[in-house]
Amino acid sequence: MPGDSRRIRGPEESRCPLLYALPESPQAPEQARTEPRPLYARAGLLSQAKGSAYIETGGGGGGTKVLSGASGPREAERRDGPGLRGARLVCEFRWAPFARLGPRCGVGTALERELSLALQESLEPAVRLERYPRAQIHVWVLVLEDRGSAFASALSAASLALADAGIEMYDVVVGCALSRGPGGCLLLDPSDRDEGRPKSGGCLTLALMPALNQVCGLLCNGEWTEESLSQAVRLCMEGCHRLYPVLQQCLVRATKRKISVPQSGPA
Amino acid sequence: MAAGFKTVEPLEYYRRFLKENCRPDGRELGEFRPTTVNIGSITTADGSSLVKLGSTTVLCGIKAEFSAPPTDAPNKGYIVPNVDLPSLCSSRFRPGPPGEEAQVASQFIADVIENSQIVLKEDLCIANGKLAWVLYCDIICLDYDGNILDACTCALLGALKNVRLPSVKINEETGLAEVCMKEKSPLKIRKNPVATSFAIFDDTLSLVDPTAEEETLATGTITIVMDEDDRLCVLRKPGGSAISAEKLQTCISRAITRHKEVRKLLDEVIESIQPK
Amino acid sequence: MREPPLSNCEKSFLLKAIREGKRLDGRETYDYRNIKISFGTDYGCCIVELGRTRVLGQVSCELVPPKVNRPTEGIIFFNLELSPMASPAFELGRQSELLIKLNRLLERCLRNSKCIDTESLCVVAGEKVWQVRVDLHLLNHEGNIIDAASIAAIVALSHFRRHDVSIQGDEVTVYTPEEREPVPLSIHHMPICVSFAFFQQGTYLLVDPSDREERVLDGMLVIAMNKHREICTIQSSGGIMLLKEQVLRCSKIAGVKVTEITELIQKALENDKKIRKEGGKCGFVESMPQQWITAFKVEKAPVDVTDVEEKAEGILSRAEPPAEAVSKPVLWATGTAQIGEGLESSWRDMEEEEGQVEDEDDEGAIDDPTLAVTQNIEMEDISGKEEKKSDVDVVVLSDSEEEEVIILEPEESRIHTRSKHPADSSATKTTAGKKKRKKKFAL
Amino acid sequence: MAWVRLSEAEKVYIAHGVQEDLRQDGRSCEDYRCIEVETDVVSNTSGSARVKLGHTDILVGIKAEMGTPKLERPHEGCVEFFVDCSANAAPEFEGRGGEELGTEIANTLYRMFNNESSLDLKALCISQAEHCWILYVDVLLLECGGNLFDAISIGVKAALFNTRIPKVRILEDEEGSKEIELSDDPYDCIRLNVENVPCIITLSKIGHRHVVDATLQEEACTLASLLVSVTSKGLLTGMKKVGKGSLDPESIFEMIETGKRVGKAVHVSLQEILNKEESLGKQRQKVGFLG
Amino acid sequence: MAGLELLSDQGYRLDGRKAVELRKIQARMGVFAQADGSAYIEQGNTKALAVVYGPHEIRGSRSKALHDRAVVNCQYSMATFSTGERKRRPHGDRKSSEMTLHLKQTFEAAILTQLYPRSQIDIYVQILQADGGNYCACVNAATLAIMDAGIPMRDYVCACSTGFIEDTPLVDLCYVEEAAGGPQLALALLPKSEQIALLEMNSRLHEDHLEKVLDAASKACRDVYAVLDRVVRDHVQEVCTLLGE
Repeated sequence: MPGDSRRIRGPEESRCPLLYALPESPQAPEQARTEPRPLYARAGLLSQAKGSAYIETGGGGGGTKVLSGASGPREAERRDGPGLRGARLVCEFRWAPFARLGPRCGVGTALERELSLALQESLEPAVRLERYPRAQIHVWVLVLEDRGSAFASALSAASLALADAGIEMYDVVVGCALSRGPGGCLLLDPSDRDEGRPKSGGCLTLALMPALNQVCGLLCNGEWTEESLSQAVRLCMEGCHRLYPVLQQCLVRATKRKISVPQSGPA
Repeated sequence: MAAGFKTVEPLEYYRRFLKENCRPDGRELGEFRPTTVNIGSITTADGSSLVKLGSTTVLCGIKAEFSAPPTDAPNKGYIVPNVDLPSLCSSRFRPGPPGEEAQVASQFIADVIENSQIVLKEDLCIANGKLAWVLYCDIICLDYDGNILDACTCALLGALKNVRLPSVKINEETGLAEVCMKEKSPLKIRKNPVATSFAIFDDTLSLVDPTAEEETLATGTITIVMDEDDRLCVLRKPGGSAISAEKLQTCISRAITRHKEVRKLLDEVIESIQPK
Repeated sequence: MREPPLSNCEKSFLLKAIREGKRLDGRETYDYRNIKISFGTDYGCCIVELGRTRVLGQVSCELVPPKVNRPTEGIIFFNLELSPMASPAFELGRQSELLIKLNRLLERCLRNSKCIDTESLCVVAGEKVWQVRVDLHLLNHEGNIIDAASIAAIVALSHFRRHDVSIQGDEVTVYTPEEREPVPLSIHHMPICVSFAFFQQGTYLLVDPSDREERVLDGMLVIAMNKHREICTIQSSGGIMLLKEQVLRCSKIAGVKVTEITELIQKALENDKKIRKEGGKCGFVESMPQQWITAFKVEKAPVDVTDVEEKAEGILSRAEPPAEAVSKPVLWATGTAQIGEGLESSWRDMEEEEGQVEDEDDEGAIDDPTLAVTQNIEMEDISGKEEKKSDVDVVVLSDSEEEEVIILEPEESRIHTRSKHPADSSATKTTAGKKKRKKKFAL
Repeated sequence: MAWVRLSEAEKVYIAHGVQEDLRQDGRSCEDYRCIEVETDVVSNTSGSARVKLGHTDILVGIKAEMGTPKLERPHEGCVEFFVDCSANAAPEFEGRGGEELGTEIANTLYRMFNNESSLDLKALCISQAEHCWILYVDVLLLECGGNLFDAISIGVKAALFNTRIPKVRILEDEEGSKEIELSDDPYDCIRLNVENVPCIITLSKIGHRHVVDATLQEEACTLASLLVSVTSKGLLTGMKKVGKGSLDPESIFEMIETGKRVGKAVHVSLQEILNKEESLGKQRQKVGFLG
Repeated sequence: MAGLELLSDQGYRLDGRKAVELRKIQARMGVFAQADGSAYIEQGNTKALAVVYGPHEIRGSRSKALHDRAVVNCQYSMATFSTGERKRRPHGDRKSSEMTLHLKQTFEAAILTQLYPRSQIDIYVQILQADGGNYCACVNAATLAIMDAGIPMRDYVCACSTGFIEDTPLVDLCYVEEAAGGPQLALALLPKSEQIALLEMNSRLHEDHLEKVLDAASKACRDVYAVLDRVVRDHVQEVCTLLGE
């Protein structure tokens, strides 16, 4: 019965105006796409976090904007459990309340919790946790605007933030998403419109360590045949490989900025 | 050497600077950090703005939804401001429900809205007693380097100026709302409150726009919110060292100047994104 | 803070006294401490003192939709708070076992025994009912919280008056106390809890244990009863084994105690009613013994307010007027502007660089052997695109602000521009639009 | 016990066994343990099932309750999953200790059922935007012996098969006000089509090979596993990597293939048991926990 | 109260029982292999499962340990589908917490805790299907589970609920009888010494009738005892045969 006094509360119930919107003109037919949308990445922009990264993807009328921060290693809060031999990686993934079209998202939804866990399990293989016994490393990801493939960008952003924080890693984790339209065509790096299409055949998000060619995260729903799924996994891996150099460059640049060497290229 | 001195005796370190009438980051006592405003970048929100004060970065996004008006005021809508200080922005904040500082900031913003009448709640009513807009103003701090109250107020104002609400008609037959997303109109902004914060050092010196470090070392803070008619909307002085009336008056004068600056800044930005 | 444990010597002293049928405060075995009931100025507010155990009761109510499975019944909610004010042993905000036990006992004693007619709280069946909320705060803890709380709850409920309502069609009108006299709740009976403490495996029995006695007891039995000798709740607790005879004996005693207490409550209620009717003073202040409050005797400190205005005027006139000169904002890009300059911050260099859009697909950077040349690539190829754009002149959305942001590096740029050109030409179209967007969001 | 700790030697022993296609309990890599399924074990639910898979013991209860459809989907009913990891299964789960695992499993179930064909949600709608059935699928974890996801998904399918929702008629009087009438005949009911309800197959990577239906000990030596949800027709309705390890791409393709093959086999035998139980009807002796 | 006739003129109840007749009790010990002790009980349609872990080292902070006896730790939880209307949470609400507390009190009194200083005994009970007398079914199931775990007790703890309608005590109430709102009393008894481990009563009962109801309840508890004793003896015999002794 007692309500939440820690937030300023609005009315008990509110509805999204989009539900009452007049029907719009039909959307443009989808096309198969095997190239990821352009991506902008920047590491080391937050002043307070030890490591941070910002990724923006997509074009025209807004893109997916993801901000990530990492801190640690610091002393572990929980001393029990299996975390003694290596560090505990704690991940938090969430959407800003206004990040998506449609109704305002609440805090701590089931999906956020699931993706936080998936983020953690996808980053764990890449981080050399055994180097930091009895420690914990925090990674936060905040989606400022979701125009599709937010979780894939979150994966990349989080691993950039970890690298920027100087945490030892085997490789940078690159995330890439794919959706399958009802017609069966595969769309790499879908926009929110593609993802939200009714009867879309399914979505797949894959996390890859490109240098080691190891898949460290895989999350998929929808209906697939074995062949289409294998095809989708392959496409996603290709997508990851294409994004990899951008992330590398971004890290190199961030490092340079940090050591504040005047801009003299390694060449 | 200087770094070591700073770690061991942070207060003394600051005092040496202040004696020379400047601050470690090179500013004068009455100087703001560079303020950058970016409006309308979050397309999923109905209105948004990003404000940077030096490193401090605050993002405000506004979502408008429908609800029945409150029973005790059938001709009003709702404005629901919440300030979120995630652990992303500073290691001092724990994850989980809003902590003390976030609650205080949320309440402060709510007070600013209430006192300044920035937007009249009556303007948000669509159909008396039936339907009204709820403006969820979510302010998220992305980087915490002091003086978030100023940044939050500015971000809120910027975002409110950016809000475009779709036109709504009530269908006579079904009694349901019909929304036309194509026809959008801006909100009527009645007042432009701008906040100016000061940190009080050693009971006498007042520094404008304190960084996080300065805030922790200061003996008190004071925040003044002015509107364009040079009226005080909120004056917040949560304890700390006392301040003389003369000093307060100087602060208010500075706040008036600041208001003009920020007003101009916001106008310019809004102008630049106006569809031509 | 944990309560400091009772020393063995204290314990044995207490137990010995109990064995001899003596109590520290001089009571007999079956005696209650003094009960004092006082009322606040508002209806439904009271303080019950049992010895020095004090409980504040406050009743409030509001209109809510009823529970789905009981559309014609009002809702009653009880909440007892144990604040650290009452005893340092209580922590704020934690649901301790004791608190759960007490709250459930209250619920069972008052709600399950149906002492309040919940159906009379229904306004419109299935739509609006009164929700009555009884908040109880323990102000001081000196043992036997439950008895004091149950008395406070029933007293507060009997004292409470709710707003009157009328229904006309669908419209429900709630009248303020000025418009219509508020109505009392309909109370069927008054259950009151009586606590028994057992010592030495049930050999000794005390009524109304004080806090010290509570700390040496082996087990408790709480019996709630009304003056008609109807048992409303029995609850044994603590790890003792009782026998049937003991329970029956306790229920006999409880009957007597409840009759006494009920009389006292009724007297207090009537007394309050009389005072209110006569327009006498009521409220907690009236019930406070004057001699304890010394603050009333202090004379008022004189505050001189005569020349305040002149002083203020003086300050205002002496104060510096606000500066007229205002710095001019710099517009970086559409939707982004800045005032103030200089000063390095970690976010700041972003703006300078933000033109650096990396479009690896467009550049075909993957196959580019010069990948190692990183830092400057983006700037240069933008310049390349810039040139390109003016050449090809495809979709130019708004190009005016872009130049301000991009920092060109003339020496190296030409080399790269050349190297990038073949890959660029196909992608220029997208880039132009993209770059503009990037600038909108100056992260 | 939700998990066990193994010494390095034990881990090596298990890994070597898997390499030789001979596991601790004598199974080969693609063998399941014996699965016991019994439906209709809790009489006050719309459908229920108990699944025992080795030491893993699951009870699934489904309750159909009337509610309003979601705003964005006015023509559909909904399904809500809840997994209670009770303290019975492991003392660590006491209080709120089981919540984390519970939500993880529930989220996975949501993901695997998040498609058009798994369940016909339109059949659960009573009247558009006003009334629909909400199926509460509540899973109670009573004992953990490894491979929770598979056992739970089998239990969910069996319970959905067992679910009977009373038929509803909407009576409309002259004034247009609607009234809902529930049929009181217990045989007059809707049954759900479970043909496309998926089962989750967990493939645990141990050493260079992967096994299905890992025991607790085997789970302790698994670094990464892949959950694949498969329908009886061999369609894949979801996939998820769990655990702290990573997988190489080739093994993912192999795992998908194995998952599909094993999944189809599991569906066949499950359907067989369910049909057999159904055909016995009332004569079937209910065993429950007493057997 | 109104509407339903809980006791017919012929002295039969809704489900055809007589006033002092118990529902059918079926029970089994040793249901699970991983726990130290476990038991399952059906009392009519009320089904409960109890699991015991321990005695073992104190879990969590050591400051909870008692130097002279074992800590008894309980949790009462109801499956979300156990009730007629779906429950939102299996445990953690006020009623379940109270029930947890009562179970703890009951078994602290009955278990010889002083034999296991500085250790902990966990008793977890789960209601699978609720049809009245939840507390009692839990106590009975927990008694069996504790015995299965081999933890010594003073005596069996047998519990039974009793109502009172038309001057007649009714034992072992089912859900409909409980929901009618008449007085109800739950009693946990140690049958040999007739000691009361826990007594709880709700709603209104005139003091004069208390003795009558208490007597009926303790008689019912002794009946429960007879059944439980049979179950334990059968179980032991079965285990012995299995071991080949």
